[in-house]
Amino acid sequence: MMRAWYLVREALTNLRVYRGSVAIGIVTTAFALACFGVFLLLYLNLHNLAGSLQRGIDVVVYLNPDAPEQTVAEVRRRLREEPAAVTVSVVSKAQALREFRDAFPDDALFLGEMGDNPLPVSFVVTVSPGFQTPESVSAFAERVEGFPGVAHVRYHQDWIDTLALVVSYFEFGAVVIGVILAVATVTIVGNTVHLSLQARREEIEILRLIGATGRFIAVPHVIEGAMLGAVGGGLALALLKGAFEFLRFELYASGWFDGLERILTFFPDPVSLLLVLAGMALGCGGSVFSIMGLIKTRQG
Amino acid sequence: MMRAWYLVREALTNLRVYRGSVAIGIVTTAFALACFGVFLLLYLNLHNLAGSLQRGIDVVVYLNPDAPEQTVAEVRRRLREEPAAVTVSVVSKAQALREFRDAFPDDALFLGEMGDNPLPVSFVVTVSPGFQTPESVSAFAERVEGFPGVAHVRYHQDWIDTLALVVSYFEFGAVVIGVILAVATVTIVGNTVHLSLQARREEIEILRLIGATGRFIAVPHVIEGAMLGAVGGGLALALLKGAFEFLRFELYASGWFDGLERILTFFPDPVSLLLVLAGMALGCGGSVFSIMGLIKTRQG
Amino acid sequence: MIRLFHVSKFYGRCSALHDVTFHIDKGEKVILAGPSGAGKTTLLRVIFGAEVPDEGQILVQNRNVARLRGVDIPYLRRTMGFVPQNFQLLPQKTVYDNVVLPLIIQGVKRREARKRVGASLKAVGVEHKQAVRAGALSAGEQQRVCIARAIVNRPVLLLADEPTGNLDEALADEIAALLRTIHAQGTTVLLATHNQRVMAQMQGRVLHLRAGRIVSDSDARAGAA
Amino acid sequence: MIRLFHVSKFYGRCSALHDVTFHIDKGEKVILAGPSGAGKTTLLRVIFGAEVPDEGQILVQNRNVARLRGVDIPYLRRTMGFVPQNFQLLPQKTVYDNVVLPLIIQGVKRREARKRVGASLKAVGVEHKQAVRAGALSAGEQQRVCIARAIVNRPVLLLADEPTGNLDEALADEIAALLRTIHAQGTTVLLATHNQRVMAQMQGRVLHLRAGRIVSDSDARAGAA
Ligand SMILES: Nc1ncnc2c1ncn2[C@@H]1O[C@H](COP(=O)(O)OP(=O)(O)OP(=O)(O)O)[C@@H](O)[C@H]1O
Ligand SMILES: Nc1ncnc2c1ncn2[C@@H]1O[C@H](COP(=O)(O)OP(=O)(O)OP(=O)(O)O)[C@@H](O)[C@H]1O
Ligand SMILES: [Mg+2]
Ligand SMILES: [Mg+2]
Repeated sequence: MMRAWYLVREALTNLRVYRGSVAIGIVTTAFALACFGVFLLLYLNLHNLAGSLQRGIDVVVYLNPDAPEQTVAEVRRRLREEPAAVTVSVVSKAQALREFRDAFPDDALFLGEMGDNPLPVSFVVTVSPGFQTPESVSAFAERVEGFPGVAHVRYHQDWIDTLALVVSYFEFGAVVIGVILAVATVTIVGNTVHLSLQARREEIEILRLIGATGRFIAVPHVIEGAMLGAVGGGLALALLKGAFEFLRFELYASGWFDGLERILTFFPDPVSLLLVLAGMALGCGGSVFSIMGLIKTRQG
Repeated sequence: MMRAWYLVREALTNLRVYRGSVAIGIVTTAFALACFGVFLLLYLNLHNLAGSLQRGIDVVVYLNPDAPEQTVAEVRRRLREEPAAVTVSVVSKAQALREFRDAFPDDALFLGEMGDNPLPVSFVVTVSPGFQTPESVSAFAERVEGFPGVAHVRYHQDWIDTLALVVSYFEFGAVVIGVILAVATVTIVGNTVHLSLQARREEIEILRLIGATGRFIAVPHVIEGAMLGAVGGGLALALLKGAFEFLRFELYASGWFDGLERILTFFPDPVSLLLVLAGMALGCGGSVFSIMGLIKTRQG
Repeated sequence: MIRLFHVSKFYGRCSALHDVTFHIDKGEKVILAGPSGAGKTTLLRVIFGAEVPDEGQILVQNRNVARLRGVDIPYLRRTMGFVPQNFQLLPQKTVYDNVVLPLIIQGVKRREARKRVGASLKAVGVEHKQAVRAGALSAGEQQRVCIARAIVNRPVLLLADEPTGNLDEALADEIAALLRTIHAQGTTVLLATHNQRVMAQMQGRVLHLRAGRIVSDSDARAGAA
Repeated sequence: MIRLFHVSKFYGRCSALHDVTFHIDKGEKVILAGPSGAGKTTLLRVIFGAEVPDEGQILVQNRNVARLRGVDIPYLRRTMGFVPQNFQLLPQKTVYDNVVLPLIIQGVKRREARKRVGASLKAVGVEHKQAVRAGALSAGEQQRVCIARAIVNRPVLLLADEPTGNLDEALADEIAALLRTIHAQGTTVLLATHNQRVMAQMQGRVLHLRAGRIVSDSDARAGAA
């Protein structure tokens, strides 16, 4: 009883007595974790953004310009039956002309000079999330191209492929940089704990002198490390949250990329908790590692 | 003489005796500077990329579709006289049709069905670097629109404006993140030096006992800090260079963004040197700061 | 209690201990004498398991100290009291906290612990400094606190390294009397000292060390309790 | 040389020095006696500028130590030798490097420095340990190295705090003789000690301290050189 109480009290005393080193440890942990967190946040949001861009895949089905009403209805019915299609909307010849004019104002100059509207009827098909891989989309497009009356199916195959490639490269880079930052964080925090324990070498020597076991010596330091790390993690979280909210507000105020501030997300709560726990684990791990080194090295 | 020699030798001895702490200091400095360096590199290259995109500003001048040969020659001559125009190339009606077909294969389906080529002659004007600001480009475009026979002048005004805005926002974000990282680097390195000096408190006390001045005590530590920081900076540079070359090779091998690996640049030599000097300054500064604290606190 | 067989300890060219063989029975009272640098501290540290000899065997309470695993040494130490020559105390902790620590480690009840610490501090005459930081004490006070810490857990074996070096004659006499009392209560005492006066007062067997060798032993039999 | 006027130093409720007034002339040889905790170390540290008194004035070589700026203290200390009670040496450096340090600080030429260090170490009898790490020495050896370091720069004033605490009688006699020699060469000596034998051998004026007060002074005039 007295022993358990002693160990906890000792950890608290250490936090107070070595408050200089402890503050340094907390700040270092916080900065290191915040660096890692900034990166994680960036990754999370870019990933989200890429995902939301990829989700808007439409397949456009052009009919022959001279297709009769009946064919239009038939194609529409068959498209509706396709499991990959979520919504199917018709773009009439008149609508197509309007859209073409809006999209290509320069080239549309001459369209007005043509007598007849040469643009065909088309369908815009939204692909269901389950079919949004490049393979499914192209299989779907091929099938639809075989329907009678369909002239041409267009979808942004290249664009999708490029985006997928960019995302995969980005993820590769993210993992590499993430690993580097994680290693840096662990190293920096571990070293900080190590250095602050160095100053207590004599203390450990004296404890060994009066018959303290390695465990008895280590426990207060490990508790201390865990507390330090948790506070550091919390501080990092607070820093990140503050910076994030500031940035979101700035984006909102500037309005230059409308709606972006709504896409931006902070960590979900479990990840936030994990960041604090990571700090705790780092502090704990650093302490265990350092103290073991100090305890094991000398028989004295 | 003996004193100067002592101070240098003392710094070297410290590096050897406290090689544990020194290694920790070097690794921490290297990691912190590398984090900062990765960011700087990213910034530099994105800045370059944005710059190179912005440089490709073309202004397209469309003539009336029915403009006679003579008007074409006249407009060409006047464009050539414009100081903002570097190169002026003609796109004939036939060329325009080919390009339109390549660019919009879907919409081109029906162009083939049209009897006459409705596309006008146009000029592509490359804007000289001195006139590449949004204001100069729009002034130039307005002037050209007044030439007889010119139907329409197109240039990516929106695109240029957006890019400029993105770049300025990016630069703002870059400065913010850069400052945060720099502060983190300074803090972490300073703290590392501080902790490793803590272990030498007694040594300093003893030196004071025998009449050493603050300067005598400080100099070896400052030399030591400078060496440590320089090595850390060098290590950071090596890490960055290695990672950079690896990434460039990977990009080259994948070939997905052709030519990007040629746009990517590492720091120019002066900046590389600056990174090493920054490490040195950090180590030096951290030492001075810490040692002053230790020397000043006690009269003993 | 303690048996040394041909123990040697070298530091470079300097041999701090050279072929030392002797034994001390349970309940003996032995004084380790010898000039500065003779190897007294080294000998005590070897017995305490703080230094590993280069040659020879050491049995302390029938355990081979030199071969003991690191994790077992603390348990052996809990049966011993050690007064180091350079009085090592935790400078930030109070005198009370320093002295109570061996009892906390051994899991002694709080009330019992408080009683024992009080008695120990009183025996060495620093009970009025209980609440003071150990680092703030004068050298002689620190030395006495170390003695209090060494005897607080009623050790079977007490090793004291020059415990009166910073004490005046009156206090040294008191400490000598204290050690005699502790010995009378059944503790085996091994005391390294230069102080002729303390040696005379202790009235024990004297082991003379010089340059790492035992040069005289005032008869092992005569000194046995 | 040294003048104290109503100097007091308090640590919480404990008054380590209480209204201490005395003066020591140049060339005197003074012994500071008193039981453990009397305030001897505190008094020496106050004179050395390592501790600031709470009340009173201290003149050392006509400089007001308590009022001296931090940057001036090192220069005053270079004229003094101090043997601390807890022998503070740089444990990683060799004995030679420890003793030569005050000379390096003062910019003494290398050849001259080597000669002086050799002589100092010889005087205290540890010249055979020149190349050994100071941390590896026995307590008595460390104590003697501290004495060597204090006298190597031929100080005007030598403050020694219990310099024979870890030495046997023969060595203590040698150190007492050494201090007498140094005094004869013109150095003012202030020695704090418990050791009756050393006191007797030093044949100097005795200041008796008890609980922070001077209780007796064997006449300032009689002891003056
Ligand atoms: N770690 C070490 N490295 C090198 N030499 C050492 C070490 N420890 C002790 N010595 C040497 O061994 C010899 C014996 O040292 P020890 O401390 O046992 O002497 P001692 O009898 O306790 O002396 P004292 O009375 O001065 O305390 C000394 O000459 C010392 O210099
Ligand atoms: N920093 C401090 N904080 C609190 N009390 C102190 C401090 N330094 C000294 N004291 C107290 O002041 C008193 C005098 O201490 P000092 O070290 O001067 O005694 P001393 O005469 O040198 O004793 P010894 O012979 O044991 O060395 C002691 O009671 C000590 O506990
Ligand atoms: Mg010894
Ligand atoms: Mg003292």
